[in-house]
Amino acid sequence: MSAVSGSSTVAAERERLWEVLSDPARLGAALPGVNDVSVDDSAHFSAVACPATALGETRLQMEFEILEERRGEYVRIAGSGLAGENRIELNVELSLEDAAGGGTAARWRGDVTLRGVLGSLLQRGIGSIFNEQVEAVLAAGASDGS
Amino acid sequence: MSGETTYYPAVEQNERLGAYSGQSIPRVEDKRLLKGQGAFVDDLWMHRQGHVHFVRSPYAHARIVSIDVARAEAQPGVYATLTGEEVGVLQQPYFQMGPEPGGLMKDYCMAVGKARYMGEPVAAVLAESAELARDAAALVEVVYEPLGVTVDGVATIEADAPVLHEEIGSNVAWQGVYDYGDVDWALENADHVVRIDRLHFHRFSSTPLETTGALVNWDPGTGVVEFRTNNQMPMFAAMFIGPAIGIGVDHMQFSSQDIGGGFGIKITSYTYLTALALLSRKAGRPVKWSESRWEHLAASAHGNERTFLDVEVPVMSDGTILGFKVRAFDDAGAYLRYEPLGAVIWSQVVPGNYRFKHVRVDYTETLTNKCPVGPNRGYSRLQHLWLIERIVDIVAKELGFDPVELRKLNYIQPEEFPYETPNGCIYDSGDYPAMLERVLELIDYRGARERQRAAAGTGRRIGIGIGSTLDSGTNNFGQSRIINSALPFSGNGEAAVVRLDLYGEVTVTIGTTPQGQGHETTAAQVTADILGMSPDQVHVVAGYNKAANTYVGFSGTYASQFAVTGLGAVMGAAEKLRGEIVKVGACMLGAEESDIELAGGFVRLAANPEAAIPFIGIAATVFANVAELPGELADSVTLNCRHVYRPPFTVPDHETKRGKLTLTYASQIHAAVIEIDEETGQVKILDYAAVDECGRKINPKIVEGQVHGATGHGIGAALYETFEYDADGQLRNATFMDYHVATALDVPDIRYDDIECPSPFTPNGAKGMGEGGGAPLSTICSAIEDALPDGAHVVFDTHNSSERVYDLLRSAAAQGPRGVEVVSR
Amino acid sequence: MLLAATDYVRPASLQEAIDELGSRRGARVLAGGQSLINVLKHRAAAVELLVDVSRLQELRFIDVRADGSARIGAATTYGELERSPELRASHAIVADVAAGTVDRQVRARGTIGGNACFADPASNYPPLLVALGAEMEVAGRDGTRSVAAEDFFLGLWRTAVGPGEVLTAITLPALGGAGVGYRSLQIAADSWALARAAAWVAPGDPVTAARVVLGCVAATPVRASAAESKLVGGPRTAEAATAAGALSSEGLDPPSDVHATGGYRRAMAAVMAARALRDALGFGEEVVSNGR
Amino acid sequence: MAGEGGAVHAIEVTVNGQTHSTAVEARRLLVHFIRETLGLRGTHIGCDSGNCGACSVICDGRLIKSCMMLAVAADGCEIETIESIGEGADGLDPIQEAFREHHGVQCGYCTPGIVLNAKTLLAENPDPSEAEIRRALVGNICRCTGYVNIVRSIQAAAEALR
Repeated sequence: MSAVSGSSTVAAERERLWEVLSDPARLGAALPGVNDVSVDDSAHFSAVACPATALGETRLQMEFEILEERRGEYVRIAGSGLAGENRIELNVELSLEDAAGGGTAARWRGDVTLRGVLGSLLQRGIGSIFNEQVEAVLAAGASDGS
Repeated sequence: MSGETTYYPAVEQNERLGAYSGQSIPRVEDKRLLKGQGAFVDDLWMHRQGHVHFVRSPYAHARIVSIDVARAEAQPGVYATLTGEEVGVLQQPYFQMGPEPGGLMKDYCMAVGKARYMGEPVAAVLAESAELARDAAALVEVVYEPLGVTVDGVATIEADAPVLHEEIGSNVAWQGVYDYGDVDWALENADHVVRIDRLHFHRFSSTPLETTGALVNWDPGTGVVEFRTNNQMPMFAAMFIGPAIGIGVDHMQFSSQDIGGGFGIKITSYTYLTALALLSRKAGRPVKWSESRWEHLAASAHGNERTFLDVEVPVMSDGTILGFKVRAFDDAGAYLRYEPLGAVIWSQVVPGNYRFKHVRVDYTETLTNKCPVGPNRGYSRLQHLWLIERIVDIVAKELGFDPVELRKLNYIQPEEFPYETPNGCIYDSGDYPAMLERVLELIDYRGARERQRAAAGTGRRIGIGIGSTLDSGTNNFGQSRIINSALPFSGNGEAAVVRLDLYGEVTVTIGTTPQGQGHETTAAQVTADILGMSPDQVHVVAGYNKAANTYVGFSGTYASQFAVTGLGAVMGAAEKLRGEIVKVGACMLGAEESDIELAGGFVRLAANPEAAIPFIGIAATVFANVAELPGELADSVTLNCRHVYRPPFTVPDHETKRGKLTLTYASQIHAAVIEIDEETGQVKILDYAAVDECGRKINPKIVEGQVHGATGHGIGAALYETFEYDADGQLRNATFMDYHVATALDVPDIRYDDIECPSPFTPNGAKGMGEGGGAPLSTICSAIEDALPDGAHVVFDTHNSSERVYDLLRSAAAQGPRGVEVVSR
Repeated sequence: MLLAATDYVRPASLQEAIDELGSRRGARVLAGGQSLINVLKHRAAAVELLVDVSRLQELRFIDVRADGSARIGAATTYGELERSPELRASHAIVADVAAGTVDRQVRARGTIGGNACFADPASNYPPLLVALGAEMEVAGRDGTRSVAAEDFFLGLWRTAVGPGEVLTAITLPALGGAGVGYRSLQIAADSWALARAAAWVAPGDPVTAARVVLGCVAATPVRASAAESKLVGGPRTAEAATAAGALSSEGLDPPSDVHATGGYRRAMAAVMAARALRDALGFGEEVVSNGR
Repeated sequence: MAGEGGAVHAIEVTVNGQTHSTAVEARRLLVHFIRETLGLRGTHIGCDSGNCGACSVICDGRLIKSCMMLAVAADGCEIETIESIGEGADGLDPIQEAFREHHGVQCGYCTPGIVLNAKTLLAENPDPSEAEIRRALVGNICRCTGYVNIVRSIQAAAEALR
């Protein structure tokens, strides 16, 4: 398990970003390299995402659950799924605040677990990949519908 | 020799050895290996073969809710699949060697119902090519329900730890107390008692460069299952596979030619062989499997990990160490594949090289969600020998004894051999003080001490370490009864056939499975000496073949014994053939048998070498012109002579845990000079030496090569190689990128010398060797300890990464607990 | 280990390579393949189309100019760097790092551009390129742009080379009397690095400018600005180097892996930085490592 | 062209002096091409991460690991494998002879890669020091010999070849 945390500021207003983050359909669509989103209900959705790096794309077949939310300021999401024969599990809690100079400041912390041989292979990098994906989601969320 | 005691029936030394035995002749095997003409298992193929890919559990512990192979099977080129659910029907659980509680375990060739370690096979896919099998395997849908994970070999026995095997009810596989002498008396009467909190022997493997593999064909017409595989103990594998899937040993064929290293790790591949047999039967095809390196690292076998707690050592004021008391926890991983034999094997060397009289080991074998262990070079003894060497070094440091003098004082002395240990084992011969002297010369001990003083204040700390070890060989399988009195095993043996072929060729077959030890060469050397010919005239058939060669139940290559059991069998068979040749030759020359000698491939009259018959003449007569011989003589020779070498063992005693557990005791003493960078903790080996004693050597160069190799493994393990699991049971060194195998830059040149103390118990004076006893683990720890500043924590682990050494260096300044205390009277 | 299905093309020119890279989202550059093939074997990532640039002569050159700067084609192998007398004269440290990279087999195929684009935190070149102030040339459909090494490394396996682009060349500014040092602490003699530090110190006493760059402590190379400020304006002494080195790990929170905790990495980053700085200022000492 | 396993490409590659014109899947590694397509089984596989060097072959005069190169990328290359070393079925060249003489072989699995390593090393540096030999061997893992006799064999071969 790798513990991760990070923060970033996006240009979108908090309310608008929140709408994306709390809507499974729009959140799913904001995942990096997403191919296929299906929404089960207001708290559950699944997606096939293919985050890309210089070395190619890694196909993740994921199911997500929005576990907890406080409108406009906080959301906690759990995800689990497959990367080939490997299993991935993640938990992330995200807090939003109005940024000083406009836009939204997001802070997150969570953990990610990769089980199988990729867990060994990616042990030095899984944390940073995770952070980059959260940033990518926030960026995509911020530009969603704009 | 001491007194009148005789421990074994007298053994006659074979006087004919000498012309070639003892010479470092180049190996017969090398030509084909150097030219890439070896036949390793992955080099073999069969018509219509399919390729296997195993689907493996990413979880260390999980219930398997369902496995859906429909999508995989629908792929073009996929022949068949096999799931754990099917295995649960097709296979009976394997025979267990341990008694209850561990003996209750239900172990199968794939995960049935639940997966218990990361990498455990849960399904298999057979396809036209390896690529397609892997592609399809990714489509097998497995639903898991993750369970709690236990990875600490000691804490796993706590009540709150998740239980791996419900049928056992706890994670304790075996427990027993070995109590020799009177350690309580010793602790009460000693001048000092040294207490060490915890020592940990880490998990690693010798990782043969060739991974496990097999080509298996279940022939539907004959019902014979053919295993072409690099398993290194086929008859042991047969014993497990046969009852599990209902085939007779007579219907199992095993063969191998060249094996790319084994080191014990390839003994327990029988689980994979079982799965492959089932898959072959289901698909009606030969099936081929070559393990990938990550599969090998995660799911073949690991060496035993052992934790020693509450070590108490009674010491007299003159430095005499009376013995010790310890609680040992051996972590077997998820299944007992060769275990719990490790729980007794260590007791072949209860006092190590020392005259310890009072030893109590409270031994617990435990189960965790990690890869099952298997015998690994130095199996179960190297853990115990490391403990003993740690004890000696820590006693020296804590009580202010010179580590060299303390060893000399406590070593078993040369005049004490044969030496009976507290548990009734007989050390055959040795001279440890002389070996220690020699190894210290090789590293220039005095010079090294001067360098150590000169290095003070330079940021480099120099340490000098010593490791004394034993390589007990030719084990008595009766020791398994100390673990489980119901087991029907005892003794040991090996079989060989030496025969004369039609045109006078001498052919040797043996039941062993060589993996680089040069059996073809040394068997030719002893045969040549006995039959009076040159080794290149002797054809030793390469590799193992159950149908074509001879074998016994103990056949295989493991546990430092070939020079005794394998060559013992070859020598016996060669002597029988010699007797027949002499008999026929005497008849044909019209002479008495006592007038005959064998030389240069001829039978001749000793008094008149001109009167000679070449071996072809003998063979052609017996095989093709037999009417020329008197009927009585013709009926009494076959020129096809089998011999089984049987060491003179009796059954050890289950109650007292005493007995003669091994026949020979080779030894090695190592010394190293290391340098530690104070700022980083990085260790550099400046000088390394090994002195070896293994009785009479048949081929000294091969012996030296074995010492080099074992030293390389030990140095690798001491500094670099470790299997580390996280709390979730994920192996974090699942590739050679993170399991750093020692390279040519990591193993230094090794100064080598030897002494020779022939074994009185073997027909050639040789002792089994090759495992090496893990001497570098002790030596490197000893050297690190020697380099640490006063007040530092004791070196407590066999594996010492730069960071661990860095922490040890800094522990002195922290003035925290040191992991050791001394109580003096 | 077997790769998943993929496709392959070996373009005859840089322009063709750029066209191929732009043709599919899943296209990636294949250079020496000494990291990428491993990733594909373990199926850690998939590539739809491998665009093999390893034989493009446009990407294989070492051009040391009269001013002492060196422009190196991205597909130049470690072996070619190691054996180049010109590079050894202009930037010996780059040739030395090439000579010490992994093993002969990898040096025969692996490329400096591939190493930079792999952008692994443990890789040897990224911190060195940042310390040397290298400029990275990136070509794409819209032409070629130049990116400072410091801005090139964006994250794990992520660089300024965008989709459809390729790294074509790396320019090393002339050293011009600057001192350089590069130190790594590795597992055994030759495995993973736990901490790396590269140092560049401009000529002149007191020190006028310095770059201290750490590797293995974050997803990208890290400039140790506290160490640099401590150094600038100070004397060129071993003591100054040591003192600055000690400051270099300030504010770092390196990740842990099976080989070392973050805390140890952090401490070692400072040790390596101090040593690299001492080397750069001419007070180097021997490296403790078997066989080196 | 695209089959089940992805695209197939025509290649022409010379192995041990013989030119093969054939088609390979893009995903096929050179080592599998050598072992399975050409049946040259002296090139071995010991790991899946490019660490062990058992698959080392000579490509256009340089030692490479054939598990880290695609077969399709070897198009137009000249490859030498262990089968090309030493004359005929039985001949040993001086390097192989030195390994036999100095017990530089145990199980033999790493041996072909190490012999090819020594061959290219001695071609580049006929008089290597022990340190240079060890440095050159770092990409070839041997689990049997502790490298001691491998180093000695290469030293002896260097002497024999000088």
